[in-house]
Amino acid sequence: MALLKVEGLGKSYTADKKILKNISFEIKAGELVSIIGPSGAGKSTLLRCINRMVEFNEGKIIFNNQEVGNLNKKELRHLRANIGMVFQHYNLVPRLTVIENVLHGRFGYKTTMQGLLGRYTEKEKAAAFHLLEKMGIHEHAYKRCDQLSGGQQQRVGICRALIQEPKLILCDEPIASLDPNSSKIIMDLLKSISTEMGITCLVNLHQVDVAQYYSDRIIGLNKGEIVFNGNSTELHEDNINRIYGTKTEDLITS
Amino acid sequence: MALLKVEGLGKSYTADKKILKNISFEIKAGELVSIIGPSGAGKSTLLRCINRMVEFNEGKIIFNNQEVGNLNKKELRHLRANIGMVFQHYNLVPRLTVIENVLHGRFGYKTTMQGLLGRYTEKEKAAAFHLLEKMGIHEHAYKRCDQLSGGQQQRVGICRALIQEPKLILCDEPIASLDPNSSKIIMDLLKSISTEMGITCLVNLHQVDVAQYYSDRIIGLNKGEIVFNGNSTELHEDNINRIYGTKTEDLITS
Amino acid sequence: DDVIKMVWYPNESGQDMKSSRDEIGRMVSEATGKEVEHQLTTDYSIAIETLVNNNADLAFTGAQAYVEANKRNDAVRTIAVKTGESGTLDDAMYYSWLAVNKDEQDKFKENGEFSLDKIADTRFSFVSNSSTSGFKVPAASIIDHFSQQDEYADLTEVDLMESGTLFSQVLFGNSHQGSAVNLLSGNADVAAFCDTCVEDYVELADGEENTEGAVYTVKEGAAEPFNTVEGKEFTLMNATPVLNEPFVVNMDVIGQEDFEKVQEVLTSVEFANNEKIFAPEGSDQNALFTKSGDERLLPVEDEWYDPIREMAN
Amino acid sequence: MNEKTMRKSRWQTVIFLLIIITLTYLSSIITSFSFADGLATIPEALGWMTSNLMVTGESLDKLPNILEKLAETTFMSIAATTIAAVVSLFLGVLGSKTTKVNNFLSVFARFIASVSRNIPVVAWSLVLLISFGQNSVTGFLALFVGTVGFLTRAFIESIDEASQSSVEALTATGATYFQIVGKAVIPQCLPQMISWVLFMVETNIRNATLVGILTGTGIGYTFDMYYKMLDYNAVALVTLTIVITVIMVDLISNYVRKVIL
Amino acid sequence: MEATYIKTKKDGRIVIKSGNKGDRVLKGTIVVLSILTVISFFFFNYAGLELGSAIRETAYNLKVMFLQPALSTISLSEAIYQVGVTLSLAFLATVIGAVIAFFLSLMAATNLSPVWLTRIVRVFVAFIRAVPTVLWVLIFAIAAGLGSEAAVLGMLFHSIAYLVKAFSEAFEEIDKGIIEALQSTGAGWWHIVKSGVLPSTFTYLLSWIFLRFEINFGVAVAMGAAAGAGGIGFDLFMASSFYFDMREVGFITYAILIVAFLLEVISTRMKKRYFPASSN
Ligand SMILES: Nc1ncnc2c1ncn2[C@@H]1O[C@H](COP(=O)(O)OP(=O)(O)OP(=O)(O)O)[C@@H](O)[C@H]1O
Ligand SMILES: Nc1ncnc2c1ncn2[C@@H]1O[C@H](COP(=O)(O)OP(=O)(O)OP(=O)(O)O)[C@@H](O)[C@H]1O
Ligand SMILES: [Mg+2]
Ligand SMILES: [Mg+2]
Repeated sequence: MALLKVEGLGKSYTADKKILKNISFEIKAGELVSIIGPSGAGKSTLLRCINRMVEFNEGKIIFNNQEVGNLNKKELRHLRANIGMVFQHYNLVPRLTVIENVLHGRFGYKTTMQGLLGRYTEKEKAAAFHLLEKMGIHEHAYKRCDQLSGGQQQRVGICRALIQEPKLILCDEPIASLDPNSSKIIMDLLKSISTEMGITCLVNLHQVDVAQYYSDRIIGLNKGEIVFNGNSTELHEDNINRIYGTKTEDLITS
Repeated sequence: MALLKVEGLGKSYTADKKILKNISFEIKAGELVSIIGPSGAGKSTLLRCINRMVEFNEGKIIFNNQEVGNLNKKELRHLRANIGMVFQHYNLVPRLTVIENVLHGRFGYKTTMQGLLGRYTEKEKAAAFHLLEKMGIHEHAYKRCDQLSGGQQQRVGICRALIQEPKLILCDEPIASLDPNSSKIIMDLLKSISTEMGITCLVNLHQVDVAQYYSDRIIGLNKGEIVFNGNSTELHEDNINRIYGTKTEDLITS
Repeated sequence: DDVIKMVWYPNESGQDMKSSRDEIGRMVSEATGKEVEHQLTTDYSIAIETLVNNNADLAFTGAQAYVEANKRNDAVRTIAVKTGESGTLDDAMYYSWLAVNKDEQDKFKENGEFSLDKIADTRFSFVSNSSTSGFKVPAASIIDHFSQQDEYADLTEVDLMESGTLFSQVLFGNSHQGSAVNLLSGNADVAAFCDTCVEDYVELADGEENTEGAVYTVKEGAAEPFNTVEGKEFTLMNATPVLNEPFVVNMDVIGQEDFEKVQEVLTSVEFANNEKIFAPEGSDQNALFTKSGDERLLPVEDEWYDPIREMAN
Repeated sequence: MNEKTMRKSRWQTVIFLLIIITLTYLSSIITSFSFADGLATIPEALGWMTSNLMVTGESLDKLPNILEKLAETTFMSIAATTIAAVVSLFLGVLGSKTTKVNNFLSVFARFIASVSRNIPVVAWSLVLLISFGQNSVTGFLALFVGTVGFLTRAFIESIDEASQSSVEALTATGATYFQIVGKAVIPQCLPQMISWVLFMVETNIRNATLVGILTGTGIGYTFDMYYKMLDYNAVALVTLTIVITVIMVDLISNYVRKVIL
Repeated sequence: MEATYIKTKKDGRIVIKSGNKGDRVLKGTIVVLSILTVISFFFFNYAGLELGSAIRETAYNLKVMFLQPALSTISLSEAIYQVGVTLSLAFLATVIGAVIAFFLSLMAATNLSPVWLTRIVRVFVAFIRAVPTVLWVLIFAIAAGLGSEAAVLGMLFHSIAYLVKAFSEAFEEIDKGIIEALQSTGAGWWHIVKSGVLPSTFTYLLSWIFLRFEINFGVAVAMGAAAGAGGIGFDLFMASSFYFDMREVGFITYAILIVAFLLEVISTRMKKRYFPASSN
């Protein structure tokens, strides 16, 4: 049974231009799937439709047997609590400590009052520390986020997503702002999240080689349409050209 | 004859800690030399001593047969006009156009009045355009700098340094804020500047692989001391460990 | 409620009047058995509106302010007024002066007599546009005089407040002393102010008090702001009697019972003999009033102020 | 940082809040202020406003005169702000960390700014009024002084914030001090500065009411005149014209700000 | 190829300015302001102005004020107490204003509230700002009677309006991503305000509050006196308008200056120490 099922998804911000056209795919639990495609192809939009950060116009998204499009406000919060999200620019609250930022991931499970008072259970705090340790940044737990390097901040972002205990993590270009070194660390972490923790990861990427190396499956998007959907080993130069409409060399750098 | 000669250079910001200790090296005209070393090793400080953005305490720096330490105010301006500088964060004036930013490189040759009135000769303007074209960003000449991507901004920074008609360009981590793609473009440009235009480049770098790939020679700095100075082909794992005090794998990624 | 709120105008709000204020408060408090709360403000309109809008019981106002307040709320009524030296209401008045510098007085004369015609196009200093003797009274006589000429037929009070209509420049001294200093320091050619307000600083040099042509000199060693104009002399071109300022109450707030009690104490002999309120003549003590004869407070009815009321219209 | 210091910062927040609450309490005691009483009067205040502060046909007769004074005030505010901006530009450049010539001048500039900002405009008006008399120049000077204080501080902050990196870059090209200030610092901070200047024009028109009352000039004088005559209809009209002017200036400056920033 | 991107003027000189709208509006604004400034000097009413003597007199008065300060009508302890009253008035108006402004500005920030609500709040606030403070004080003095309520409420209105503008602009500058990230965890609106908006803008809010406190102190000097709440402004007014006692005016000015300086020092210290903009 698929964890996530997208059927005939269509989205347009303005009446005159369709950003996503008839997108359909399925993702099984525990898979790491990459979405690649040129800038403006609609990768971010697609990701955001899944947790309804963006409202879509056509089609259906079924996550965990729930139809995403029909949820009311409360159910939507619940859905989002079940889906973690990781951003290119980490989107942490810079003035707060690492541990506080991680704990923000628990908001989806809290009433307004609990959240306002900053009441986290000891169990939650311990879990947060455990995650930080797993990501190798527990020693920075009490530092302010803006004192961390990019790669460290992204790991905090991942912790924040993981503490939600999500079934799915959406990553919108998680390594685009990172140096190669940190990129590797982050991708390795995402990989282990999907294989070891069994959490599904859907990752937008710009680097074809990274996508090929890490993903189980790759979805290629061009102008809002899926032009490739298959195992990463099946992605060859002609497919890449279909996706990007250019030659590969220009895109990959050492 | 060496273009730049550093002899027994010592520098401390505070009385209790020496940042640079007895640094000596020579650089020939047209070389591309990288300085590598861990954070806080003193790379930036060393670079800044050369054009006296930072005053040094001990030793001598001889640039183009002039002793840098003894210059008066006017001579110092002249020295700086002869040495271009490129920064990690580009340090452009964000609200001005690309072409204006490039032309700022001519201030060293102008009287205060000429500079204030913004009097640039037609020749200078034409030269600026020529450089922008060479860097492939002439189509953005009239755009505001803050509308450009990081890589493009760094190319403007390089143009600003080049229009000084310098004998030496100092680059302080020119690619640390850039994505791999843009990094490659910038490093290729620096390489061609040194080989084709014969301008000496002294570059601070964090990435050992990049340094090895591009430089003629590498200077390794650790805690303010030179621990390696040789051809990039001579840089092996043991040297790298001496420089960084860690194993290489962690540092180099695909 | 059991508090009597008494509003004081800026003129009486200074520290030098504090002992008088406190004494009046004490006496009213004893008579009524209620606490008296003094309210001081630097803003004239706020003072009036406080009384009019039932936020105060008692006030000591100018005649003009009383008329305004009574017009806006007829619960505002007079309770007592200070008499003249005679101890009756007959001379319960002071004077609004129009003065010019002595050296320049001839410019304002026609055939040896002072003429209001001559003040057109001069620099004129009032006290403030809310002052009875420093604005309302002189303005009324000026308008009265000029509106008979075609050129100035529609002259209004507002015109007098603005430079360039009747006067080449209009100044406001913001106090009687200020207005007088405007004249003496040469910033104004003609000034309006009242006699009692400057009596500490000037003395009669020639002529009869409060009459046209009387000359006054600034005393040697006069206090600020007169210290810069010591020895200067000015001549009255006009002196108009103005009815004394009343104590007033808001009947809706104070109530008939307290009204009577307060009136009794204000008009009592002890009140008139209290040196903290009526300073004996010649003493250097500051008080609300000075006593040179049989001055005291007497009850007064609203109609007594009709002359002022008529003048305003 | 460890857990202890984090706890400490929690405590700091609590203590900070406690201090604020205590100070609020003390303040209300000193001034015998009761917030509840205050709140209770708001309906009455609105009632009074609607019954008294109404523009009537009669008061409209006064409009030409009011507009003339308003124009005087607007011009006065603009002139005071613009000239103050020029002075503040110099003080700002001297006072900023990145562009200071030396420490003495920097402290001096900041000191001037602080003094002129902190002496209340009331005090300035009164002092100036005594010597300059009732005319536009008095109002102009009173506004000018306060504006210099405020703008200098704002300019110093803009310069500090914006220009560190480009100053460094231009120094490295061998540019002179004036070239750096004129070609890197000012172009970079100019939009921010103009934005502050526009803000001050608006503020000054509003302040001109107070200054006008104190110095007897411009719309403030007109306001005060009708106000003291208890002619609230005219007061309402004056206020309305001020409101419209301020909102217009605000709209214009918002537009300009949007385009230039 | 060559020269296609180069713009030249008619005389063949190469253009280096972008000449975009922002630049033109900027230049236009400066030109218009300068012209208006020049014009305004013709509009001024110079009645009774004698520059020479005026400057001399001002200098003299300033000298008396600042070099011979003295108290005559009030005692030192009274002066200190009155400064305390003024400070308290300013403090109350600022604190209450800040609290109310915080909630209103959440409603006025376009990234936190629906557009219609932000419009309503903004128009309301713009109106309040434009009405002179004296008038607010008068209105409340009439409604509440003379006293601190009138003074504080009168000042409160402006404080709120000023802070709402400042706060909502600060909120709008928050990185959109932070809000998005919190939304995506399933956080509710109040969670986002408390954990995303407030920590990110706290120092700015605080700076604005401090700035407003300084302004309110100045306003309280004038308004406390008018509203019958007393304070040092009352003595200042009396000293200058009724007694013309420049020495006392000087002393009071010193008192005000010292307090204002202290406020400034305390606020910068506190900001640096407890609420650093960047980490240390
Ligand atoms: N909020 C929005 N309103 C209108 N159009 C939008 C909005 N967000 C994105 N778009 C448009 O939708 C298209 C797809 O954008 P999207 O951000 O999904 O692309 P992407 O594949 O993520 O590109 P990139 O690699 O640059 O992030 C673009 O043309 C973009 O301009
Ligand atoms: N202006 C300064 N005043 C005092 N100490 C300084 C100053 N600038 C740098 N330092 C100190 O000098 C040392 C070397 O700094 P430098 O910036 O030269 O190192 P770096 O090798 O460039 O490091 P990075 O790779 O992080 O840029 C550091 O310990 C730093 O704290
Ligand atoms: Mg995207
Ligand atoms: Mg460095």
